[in-house]
Amino acid sequence: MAEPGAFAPQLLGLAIVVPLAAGAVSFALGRARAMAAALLGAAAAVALAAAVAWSVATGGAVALDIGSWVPPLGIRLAADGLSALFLVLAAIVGAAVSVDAALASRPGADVADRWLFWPLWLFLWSAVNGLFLTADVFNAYVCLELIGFSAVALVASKGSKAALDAALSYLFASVLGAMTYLVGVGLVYLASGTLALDALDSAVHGSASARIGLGLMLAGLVLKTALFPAHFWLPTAHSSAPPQVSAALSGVVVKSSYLLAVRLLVAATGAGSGPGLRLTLAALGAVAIVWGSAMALASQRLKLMIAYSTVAQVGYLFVMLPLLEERAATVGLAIALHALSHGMAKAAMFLAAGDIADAAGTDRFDALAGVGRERPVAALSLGLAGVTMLGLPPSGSFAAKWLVVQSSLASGQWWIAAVVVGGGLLAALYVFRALASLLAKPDRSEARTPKPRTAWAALPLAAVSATLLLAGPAISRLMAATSLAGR
Amino acid sequence: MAVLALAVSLIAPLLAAAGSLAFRESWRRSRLALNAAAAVATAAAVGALTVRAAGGTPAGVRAEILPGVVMGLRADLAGALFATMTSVLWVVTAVYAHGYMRNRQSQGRFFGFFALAIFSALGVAFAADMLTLFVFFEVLSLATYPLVTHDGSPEARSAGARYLVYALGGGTALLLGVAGLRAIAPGESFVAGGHLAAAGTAVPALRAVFALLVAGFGVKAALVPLHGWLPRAMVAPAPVSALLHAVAVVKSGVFGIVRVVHFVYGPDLAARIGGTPVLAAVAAVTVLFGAAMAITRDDLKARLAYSTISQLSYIVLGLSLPNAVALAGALGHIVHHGVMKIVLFFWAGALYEELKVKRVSQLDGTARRMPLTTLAAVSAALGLAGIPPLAGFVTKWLMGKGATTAGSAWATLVYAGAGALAVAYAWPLVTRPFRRPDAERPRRDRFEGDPWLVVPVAVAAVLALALAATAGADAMPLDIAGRVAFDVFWRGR
Amino acid sequence: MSAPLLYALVGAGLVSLGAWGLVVRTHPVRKTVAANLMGSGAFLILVSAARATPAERPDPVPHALVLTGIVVTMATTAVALALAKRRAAASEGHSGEGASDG
Amino acid sequence: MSSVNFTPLLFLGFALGDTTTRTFAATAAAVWILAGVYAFASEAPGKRLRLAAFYLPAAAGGIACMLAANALSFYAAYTLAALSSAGLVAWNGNERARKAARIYLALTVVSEALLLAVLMIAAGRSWSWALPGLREEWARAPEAGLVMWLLTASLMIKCGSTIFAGILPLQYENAPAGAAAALAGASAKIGLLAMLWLLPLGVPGFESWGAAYVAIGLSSAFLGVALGLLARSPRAMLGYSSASQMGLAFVAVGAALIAPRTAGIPALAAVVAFTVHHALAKSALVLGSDASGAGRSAIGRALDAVLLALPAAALVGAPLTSGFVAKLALKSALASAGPSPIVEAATSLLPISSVATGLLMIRFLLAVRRSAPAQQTPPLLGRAAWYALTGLSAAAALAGPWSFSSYAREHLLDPHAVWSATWPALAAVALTAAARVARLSAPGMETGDLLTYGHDAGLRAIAWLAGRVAKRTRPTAETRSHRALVLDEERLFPTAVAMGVFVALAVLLAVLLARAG
Repeated sequence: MAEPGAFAPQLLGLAIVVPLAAGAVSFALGRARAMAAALLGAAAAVALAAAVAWSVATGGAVALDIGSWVPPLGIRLAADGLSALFLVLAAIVGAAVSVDAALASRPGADVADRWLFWPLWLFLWSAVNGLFLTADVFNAYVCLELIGFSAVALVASKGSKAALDAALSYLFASVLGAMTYLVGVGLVYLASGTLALDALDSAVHGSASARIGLGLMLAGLVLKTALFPAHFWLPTAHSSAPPQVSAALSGVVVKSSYLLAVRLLVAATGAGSGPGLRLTLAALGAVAIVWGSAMALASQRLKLMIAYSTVAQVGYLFVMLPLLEERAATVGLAIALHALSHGMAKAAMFLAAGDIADAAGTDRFDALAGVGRERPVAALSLGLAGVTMLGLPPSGSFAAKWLVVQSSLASGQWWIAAVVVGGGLLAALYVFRALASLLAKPDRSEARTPKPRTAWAALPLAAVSATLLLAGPAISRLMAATSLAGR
Repeated sequence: MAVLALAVSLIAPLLAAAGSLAFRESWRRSRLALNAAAAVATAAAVGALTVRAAGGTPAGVRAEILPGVVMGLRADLAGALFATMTSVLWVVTAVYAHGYMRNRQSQGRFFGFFALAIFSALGVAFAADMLTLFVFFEVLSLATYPLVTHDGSPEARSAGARYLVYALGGGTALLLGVAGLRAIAPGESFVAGGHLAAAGTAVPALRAVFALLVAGFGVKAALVPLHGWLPRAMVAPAPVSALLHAVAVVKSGVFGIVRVVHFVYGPDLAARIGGTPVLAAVAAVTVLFGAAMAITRDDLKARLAYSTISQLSYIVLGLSLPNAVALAGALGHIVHHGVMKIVLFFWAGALYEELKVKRVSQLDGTARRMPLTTLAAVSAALGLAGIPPLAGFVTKWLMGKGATTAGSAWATLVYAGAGALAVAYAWPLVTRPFRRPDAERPRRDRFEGDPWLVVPVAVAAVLALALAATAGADAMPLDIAGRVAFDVFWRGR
Repeated sequence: MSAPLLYALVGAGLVSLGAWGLVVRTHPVRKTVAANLMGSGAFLILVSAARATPAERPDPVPHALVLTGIVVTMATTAVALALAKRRAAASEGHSGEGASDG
Repeated sequence: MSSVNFTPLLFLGFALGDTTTRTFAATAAAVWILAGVYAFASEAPGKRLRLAAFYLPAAAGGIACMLAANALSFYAAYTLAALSSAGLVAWNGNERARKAARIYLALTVVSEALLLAVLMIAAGRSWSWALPGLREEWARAPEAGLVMWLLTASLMIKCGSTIFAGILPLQYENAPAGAAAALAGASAKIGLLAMLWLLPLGVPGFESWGAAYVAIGLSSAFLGVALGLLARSPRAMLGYSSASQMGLAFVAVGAALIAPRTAGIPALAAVVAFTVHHALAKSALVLGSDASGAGRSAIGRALDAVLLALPAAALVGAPLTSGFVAKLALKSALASAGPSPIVEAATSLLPISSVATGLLMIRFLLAVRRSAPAQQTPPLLGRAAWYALTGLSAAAALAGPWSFSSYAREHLLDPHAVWSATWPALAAVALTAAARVARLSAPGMETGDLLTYGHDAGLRAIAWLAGRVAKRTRPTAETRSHRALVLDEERLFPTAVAMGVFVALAVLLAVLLARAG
């Protein structure tokens, strides 16, 4: 059999095409067998992601030129350690979402049993995989738009007025972001004549207009990643979507544009951009943490609280950026750890919230007293995910917090350590308010009609994210195959 | 083989936790069996580890979790001492909890988090370096939150919220402290007598890290400004306040301080940077404050809580004095106080369960109704008050004596004064049950309490008396404490 | 000033006009029109980029990009209008099936 | 790998020790046993178990204390005796007894804590904590001054000197007769033994402390008698008389401190003689006050009166009694303490204190005769114990000189010494007669003194403090409702504005990058 490494590049192509094909097939099969086809596709996607991760871990970074056109003309797909890890994140969350949607589609369950959910969901999955793997800037634009369309459709799938409003505002926000990104791409191409990501820093070095283009591209991605102040669309969209969709959106989609932003930032550093850019993004990140936590604490509904918590946690990812220059390896690992553990924890929280809202009829906090006893699995998943939100050991975000505090102490930027540690405490406020209301003794004792559904998919997700520290060695081996240091 | 024992001692409680959570609510018997079996297995494993550690070759394992971040476990003597106490008392408490939680709801959740708390306490005991200790320390905070807010009443929720604010605040200070420590000494791991002694780093940095670490652990060790959560956490069910708030949780705070002062800094360096003198002063204030407050509390568990605050600072004061006998007394007191205090909390729980008695003023005549439990509680209360020759006095004597040899006679006065206050708050517990009750107590047919509650109380009381009787003998906690003190002060040189 | 620069500037004008419309207007249809405007502006910049290279024949890559861009903008308009119609129907009739608590 | 050194099992060790400790132990044993016989004989059968629960540990502690070999066992026995005696003091369960027990317990716990501090410091300064060498160790240690203060305070409380005089009458009045006799006879003597073991008697350099001890002794001697004369119940009078007698022991020890080399041995002899005399005489008196004159024939009552008068006379120091021997030994100690103003004052004041004690004794004897005879006469066994104790007290007068003080032996029959012992008794009788003629009767005073008033004030202070503290830490009734600040982001940060801000951000990023180049 061919030396396993040789087959690796084709895996990248398959990782995008297989979910796409499965989506198309499940659409074609119609209502009856859509779910079955989709679940098959999901399983294949998970296997492919694992294969890619294995080959990157053993053989280092993998690249594939589609149709063997060589860049700058052809589109190159590349997978280094970081993108492989994000691919794995997408696979894990994807599997959990698919299982939960399958469980939920029993009659009388949440709205997600609309069969159109399956094809849209698989399109979203393949677009996300595409964005993780693409090394071509314009191809990234196409993936961003694909993600936008399927996400908007999924958000609107509930059909209620609130869902439609949220979908519209999400659509226009993503259009604004994508257009800004496109203009940026145009300017960069105007000046440098290339679209390849890794050739970007040398291309951009010379001309000012190319750097402006890069700035606009970064701005577009900042909007797609919902970094404060460009976070306005996320809370309504994520909290009014069905739980499975919000889990995927908050867990994975937000991270995909962030990964591209990090690649661009590395290119910009290569091009000699001063610390100003990073400090601005970091400052916005710090504000995002405070703002997100405050709004989460102020929100009256469980799902809205979890959505705002995403805004806050995205802030962490940007606060670390100024440290990327001197200590690329450690901060790269921190980014991977935080993204992975937050992605899984946030997906688990949304799935659990869906189950709790199902049991209590509404997800308003004052109506949740005693639900914790009816849905122990959901309450436990919420608790375990809370461990990650707070960045407490042994969760992955604790490992990230530890690395960030260490490197910020070493590099003298004290304030980053303070923000990261303080953020944990702020997260404690809203997480434990939610838990306390769940565990409270119900004052009125009329028995609710317990709907036959438990968040079995959420528990493993939350458990893995809460103990990701133990997977430290595997993650660091994968990250060894990544170079985030600017040339 | 030794690493196997280490693994068993940590995995058994984890399995018990997972099992208790997974079992259906009605499987009470099997849950008890699971917990009791796990407790016995852990106790056996810890026993084996203690023997090995006493033989001079402690079992240990180290791994590089993240590049440049090494964590590890090591069952040295000091860790074995703390772990022995926790695991032995867990066996007793598992039986007691079974009886006590009989007619309460969500018992699966209770036993699950209870076992998880034990797991993290054992982790704290066996941690080989400050980072591992910090990780288990935080898991301990999390595992005990649902136990404090178990019955979901508004007081429990507010007590839980207050507990969290303190625990997370302390955790933050600890995180920064450990990060600072790793910045100063990257390859840090515990060495008897301290490994920082050689480092030539700036004193202000050493002082800052010391302050952060001690503040972080001080929250759980209930040092005065940081003690607010303990009396309020008494709203938790009796087994929780017994094992956790008198033994595992608070002692892990004190154990952390032992590790910082004697296994990271070393007594001389800690004294040179002015760390231990300040710590001794804070501990002295806490000793007197806790005892004084205990006298005024009429609620039984609140009184025991403030007594714990005071007695914990006996230990902190003892370990911050540069003298081997004082340190031996302090480490011994960790075990002696734990056993005595658990008897009193069991008694408080049994009193509430049987006679709905919560306050000291309602104690009159309970001896006639529950003679065995009351007898056990009286022996423990006398020990707590430091009446010779019981367990409490033995360690108080060593700490007091060591204080003078270390040149700070004021500390001896603190111990003597606290002893007097201890008699003041313990005396009503000893005499009131024997008084004739003025209002006739509602006649309950049953003579003694529920056997599930009485047997653990009796066993624990006998344990406390045994500790006193075999104080000087080998292989008993005080002897192990003596060996640890010998290592720290003389082997370390 | 050379033709490509002129077109690039006009493109930039269109982009800012579109952005302004997208930000200020609240009615979904107006916002969709603004989005299209912004798209055309971007494509104009791309087309001018093709001419900017010194070679005599214009560089084909930007044209490919524009083609894709047009397809995407068309799709966006379609989705936006469909959602707007569905939302209008939902708000008048308050029928909106599955009007579960958002 | 050796461990830090710990001594034998349970850290405790007891030994017969030298003649002094043996004498102390013998006297304590005699008193505890005989008083015990009386107590159990005169107690109602139903309550005997409860009496044993308190009496036996107190007896065990009292006797073990005398035989302690190391500091730890001394303290353990000391605590056992002190705390179980609290049960005896609170014996008859009424509010007055409970208050007395509370005061007694509070003071005992304080004195015990002070003693513990002393022992711990001393043990801290010496490798082993065996009692014999302990005082030399701490006398030379830097903390000597501190230890001296602590030890003095502890001894003053235990022996009821000066302001703490009230602690003894509290015990005698509230305990049952037999137990009161035992407390009178043995429990205060533990304080004396503590003096001999711990005070730096042979060590030079504590002269000023010596003078202080003599002053304390004298003041408590006279204050005790004064309060006794004011007391109403016979047993209270005996309590105050014990307080004053203890003062004399302080004087003897003070002499030893002033001149360690010369007055060392005679002072030791004086203390031992004094202990034996006072233990037996006082316990006989306490038993007598309960047993004598109980509804018997005239002759019987007269016999009882005589039996009562004997120990009373001994207390006054009448010739041929154990008190006379003790006084002689005390005089020899003072004489050998060398010329110093305080010693002169003591020698001259000594006889006057005998006069005062005489007055008190006569008042006590009259009070006993006047007090209503006990309803039922104590059983024969009880009376036999009383007789035995009185006999022993008399015998002590004979055995004393030969074993203790050589000075006492020479001067036993010396007319001058005999006269100096009899005139105080005669003067006392004369003064009482004169007072009686002048209808000058001392107002009876409730056994309230400094202590009881202090106790009530203390309780009120603690209650006030607890009230304030409780108010501050009482959990706020309504838990802070989680009324989260209801904020809707749409009002706070409308989407249009947000989008505008985003565009501005895009421009900012572009500019930042452009300038960087």
